[in-house]
Amino acid sequence: MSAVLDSLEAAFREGLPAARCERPDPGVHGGHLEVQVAPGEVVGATQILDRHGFAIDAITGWTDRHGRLEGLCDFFHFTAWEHVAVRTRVPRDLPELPSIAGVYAGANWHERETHEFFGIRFRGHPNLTPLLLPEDATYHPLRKDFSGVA
Amino acid sequence: MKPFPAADLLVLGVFAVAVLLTVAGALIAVLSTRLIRSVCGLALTCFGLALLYYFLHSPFLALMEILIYVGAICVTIIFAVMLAEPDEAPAQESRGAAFLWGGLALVVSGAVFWALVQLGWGHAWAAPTSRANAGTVHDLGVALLTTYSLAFELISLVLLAAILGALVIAHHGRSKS
Amino acid sequence: MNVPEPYRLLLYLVGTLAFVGLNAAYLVWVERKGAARFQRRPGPTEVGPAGLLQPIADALKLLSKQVLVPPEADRLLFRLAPLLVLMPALMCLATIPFSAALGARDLNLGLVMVFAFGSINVLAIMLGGWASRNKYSIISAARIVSQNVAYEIPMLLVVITLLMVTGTMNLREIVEQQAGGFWHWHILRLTANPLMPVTFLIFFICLLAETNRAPFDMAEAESELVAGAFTEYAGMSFGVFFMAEYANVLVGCSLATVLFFGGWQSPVGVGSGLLWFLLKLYLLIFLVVWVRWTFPRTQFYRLLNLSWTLLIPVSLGILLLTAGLLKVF
Amino acid sequence: MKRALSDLFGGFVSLLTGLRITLQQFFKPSVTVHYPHETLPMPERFRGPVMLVRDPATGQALCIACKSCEKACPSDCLVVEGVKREGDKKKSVTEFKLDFTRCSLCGSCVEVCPVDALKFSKAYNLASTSRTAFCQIDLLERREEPRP
Amino acid sequence: MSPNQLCCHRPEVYLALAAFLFAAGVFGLVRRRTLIGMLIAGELIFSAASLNFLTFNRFFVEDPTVGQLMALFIMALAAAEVAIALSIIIAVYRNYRSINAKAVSELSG
Amino acid sequence: MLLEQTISTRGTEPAPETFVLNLGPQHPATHGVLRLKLTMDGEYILRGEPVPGYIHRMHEKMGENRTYAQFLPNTSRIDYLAAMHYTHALVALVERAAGIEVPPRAEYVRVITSELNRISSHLVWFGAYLLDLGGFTPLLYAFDDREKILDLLEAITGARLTYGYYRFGGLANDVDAAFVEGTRAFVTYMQPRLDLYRKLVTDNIILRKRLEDIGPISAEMCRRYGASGPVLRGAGVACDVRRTEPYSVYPSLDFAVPVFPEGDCLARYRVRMEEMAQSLRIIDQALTQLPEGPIQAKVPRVIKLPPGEYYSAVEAARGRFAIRVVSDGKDIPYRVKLRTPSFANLTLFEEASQGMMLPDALALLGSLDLVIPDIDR
Repeated sequence: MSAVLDSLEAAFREGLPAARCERPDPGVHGGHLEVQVAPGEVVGATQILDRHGFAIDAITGWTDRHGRLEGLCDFFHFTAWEHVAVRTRVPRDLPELPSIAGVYAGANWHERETHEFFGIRFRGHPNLTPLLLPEDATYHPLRKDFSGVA
Repeated sequence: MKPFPAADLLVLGVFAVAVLLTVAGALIAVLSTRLIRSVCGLALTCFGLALLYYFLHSPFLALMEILIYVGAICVTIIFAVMLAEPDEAPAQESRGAAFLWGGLALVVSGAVFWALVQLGWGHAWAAPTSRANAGTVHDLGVALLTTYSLAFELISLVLLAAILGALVIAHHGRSKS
Repeated sequence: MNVPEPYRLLLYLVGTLAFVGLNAAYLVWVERKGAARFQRRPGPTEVGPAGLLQPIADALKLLSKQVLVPPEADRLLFRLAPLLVLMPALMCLATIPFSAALGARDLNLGLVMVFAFGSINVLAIMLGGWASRNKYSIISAARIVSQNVAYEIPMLLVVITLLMVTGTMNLREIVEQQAGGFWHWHILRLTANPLMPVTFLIFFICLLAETNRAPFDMAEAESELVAGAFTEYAGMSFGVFFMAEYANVLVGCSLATVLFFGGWQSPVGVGSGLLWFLLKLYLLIFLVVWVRWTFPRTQFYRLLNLSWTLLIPVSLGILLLTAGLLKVF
Repeated sequence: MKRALSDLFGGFVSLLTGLRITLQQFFKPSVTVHYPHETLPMPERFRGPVMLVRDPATGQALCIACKSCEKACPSDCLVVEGVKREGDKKKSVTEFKLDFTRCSLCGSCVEVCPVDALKFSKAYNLASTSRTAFCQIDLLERREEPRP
Repeated sequence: MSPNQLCCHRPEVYLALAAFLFAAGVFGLVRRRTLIGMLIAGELIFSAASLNFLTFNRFFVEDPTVGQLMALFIMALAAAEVAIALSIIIAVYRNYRSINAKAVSELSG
Repeated sequence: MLLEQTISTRGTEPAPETFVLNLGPQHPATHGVLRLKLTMDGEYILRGEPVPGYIHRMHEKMGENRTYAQFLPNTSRIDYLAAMHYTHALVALVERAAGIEVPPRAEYVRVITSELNRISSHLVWFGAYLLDLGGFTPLLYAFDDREKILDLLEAITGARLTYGYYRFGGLANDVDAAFVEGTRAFVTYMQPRLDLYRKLVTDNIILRKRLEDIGPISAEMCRRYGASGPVLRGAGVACDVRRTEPYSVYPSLDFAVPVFPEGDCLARYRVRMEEMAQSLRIIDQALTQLPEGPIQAKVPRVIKLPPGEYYSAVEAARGRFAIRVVSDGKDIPYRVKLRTPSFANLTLFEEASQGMMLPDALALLGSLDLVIPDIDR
């Protein structure tokens, strides 16, 4: 079962040596592999996953305790049934990440959602406008310091 | 049987309606700025004409007028209006040119009208002494397949060619875009 | 009858008007009750016994509503279309002989008249759709033209086939030819054409398509075009379109009764009369309702394909076959 | 050609089958409940708007004004106030208001109540012409099941 | 008043009407700027011709089928014409995005 | 995107033949408040862009402001047609994270109710889809059957839609003999009904012609867009969370994952119809195996998860529903992420609908089985 994961980890070691891979306990945490990459390596990491036949599951983010914004992208393999999460951290005052909509078309909406909720800007995104919030929304409700709109 | 009291008047009334429909329809058809209304004018004219044909002892032609002109031709033209453009494009020419063209059209058509009416009214027409048949549908059919069979064939060919041509042109336009 | 012609005509005009009005209203009731039964519901029950007064309540409600004209619409045509839409059905019904004695006008060209005025129907719906200036309405108007043109052809081919068999366009004479038991009805006149039931089937399919009934209700496909050409219509002007649909069904089924099921002739040969006509008519209408509440809607281009690739060739074949058989025998 | 024909025939048969099935249904009895004239009994566990349970002998609410329900409510619909009267061991409730416009009938309040003083009513067709009628439902005053 | 004196039994009335339709058609042909408008005007001219045929057929000929047949042929021609014209209009519109007759004159050059 | 470019590069004047049709937010085919911005050429769709967000309720922020127990009712309201599955995801997550051992009876009842809910959800889809396709009668037959499920569930949960039946470590209350009997009766009743649907609807030539080869969605496309559930299985991928990330007692039950490789609307349709039959099988087995015993484990009064990240997925009626919770050790989650199937499935509409005709695009939209609150959250 974990042949895909092994080969994936090998590919990460080869392609992105800086990436840290970790295997959590799927019985508790639900995931099979966690990959921590630098913001610039996101597209590279995504392409590796794409080559291994992973499907995009979701993209989200949150503010961590150190005030940094974390972007997280979940992937799932249809036949090997493995679940991989790719994470990256960006400083709060310059929340920018490269868009992976070019690799996974489905990332388009997830990135729009993450943008409107957290204010993470995705460079190279074709249409980074609010998806669920009103079209003219300028606030980012899922940031921890958000306290509602009048 | 006692004749209906105002039978003549009634007939006259229906005839007046027919004439009115024809004239009004024609005027709407050529004068309206909205194409869709022009087509409706044409349809009105066709209704009027159908009534007139009835007066001219051609009930089959009257029904055919409605079937073909109103049911097919007008519908097709409206379809074209819908596909092509909602309204007649506003005149790009200057006021003077519009006036000139309008005047010219009026003069030409007025002259034509006047000449034709003179011709029609001035001539001493003679009615025929006898009639070959009653001109029923049956007679029409017989004539179509005997005396006029060649014309019939030709018309069929024209229609076939028209259908094929229309298909080719329309299809060509589609594949190009 | 010793009544002067204009009076007689007027009388029949009023009679037809009442018949069409009553039927259009009560076919709505039949449709609603029928649909309810097919879906195992009771249907309208509240107004009057078995909901029989429901159509009147509906009409009152529609009448009390404001007739709205969208600001972008072509006001004149928008108002004209509902007036125009009931006319063809009335004219067509004037030619239908309900029984040996009952018929507005005994025309030699009755059949042509039905088709001549039947073809105007599409014009009214189209004008209404176009005048609304609503995108759904315009799509619907475009659909209705293609659909009507496509289905007019096989329908006319079928009717011409029948004309060759009957040799007359007088509807009364057509009915009289079918006297003497159901085996004389045109639908079973296999000597003229062994495919007569198929001919009826084609006629029936065309009837559904021409009257915009499900599964061919492309023009008002509610899940696609909201209400199609009638989207912008409110109040009684919508009601008129609604009634016109049923009036057209009435005309279509009457015509089918006359052409295929022997009109007022009784199936056993004796005791012919108006009742038989009405029985056959309403059975056919029930069939139309039944079909509507059984099948999903077809796709628009499948509908056109059905006509161009199946119905027209088959009806043309039947036409030629019938002609050949008539020539041989 | 042969396939097209069998397709055509099979399609026609499928249409007839459909017609047969709907006709069978046509003659079966109707399955709907004719609502204003007939109503169904509400099941035992039906979750209608909450109401207070009262002591059958005294008619007093069992509520001890512990405010667990107020805290448990995810939407802050409940307002409970109580006083401890002299001589009583427990607090007794003086105010119990429900904002039904925010209630989602989740039942957290009923579950959390330590003395089972709250229960679901069986009301399912509450109606009013104004929204305010449901903003401040005084459960202390409402003694009976709300009637439809 | 005898029926023959009623205006609906006088050929001149019909001929004048036909002349009017023809004139209206000519006016429309000259005045209209769009292909569809011109098509409509053309239909009026066709109708004028049919009306004339039927008038003569009714009043002045021995064989009353001739005029009717001619009118039928005209109808068939008109139908063919409209079918062709419609497809040309659509093709033109696809390529030139306009049904303005002027724009089509590019075709000649 | 490509088309947008060709439109914009065509010249300064926009192509007059194309027009924008705003389908919705109120439209019979969107079944909720969803807007489709369709750029059309006649009846052909050049670009169909869904515009969601009209009933966005910010469930994720709500999750960060209330305790786990208080958030539990919210899960029923994300996808109101498959409330059981969504609640199941949250309780499974908390139970795994907190190490709560759920009594087997509770797990079996969860499976039974979940599968009943799946059938009722698919029945709504079936009826609504037929409505999209212009057939009204099957809707009422389906709702008649669904009513029986709702009655069963109402009797044990007290609600007909937003059940809120599962609790951390068990169930709100036990099922009685009447429920077991009723469910058994329902299973025997439902099998011939599915047969009736097959004869009346699935075999119908009009429906087949309407759905065959319409709206093809390949497995590759599903991969790029993260589609799941019947959409994915209709593209030939046997991927079902009940198999891939087993939860509850599904591993001990025998059921098939229906797969149809064609990827068209008919394949998705048949996947759902087949799933109903499989759900009946699961219910039948679970009823036979249903053990006696407690229905609620011992659970602390206030639930606090150890700091860390937790992820739990379930196979909801529309596909893979996953909750990700970041806990900082408090009784309130630090972050809740809801990964909903309708959202991911809708993202592929824009690509899949390109060049389709309007009715086909609506058939495609219906075959995705969208629940709008599930998209908007």
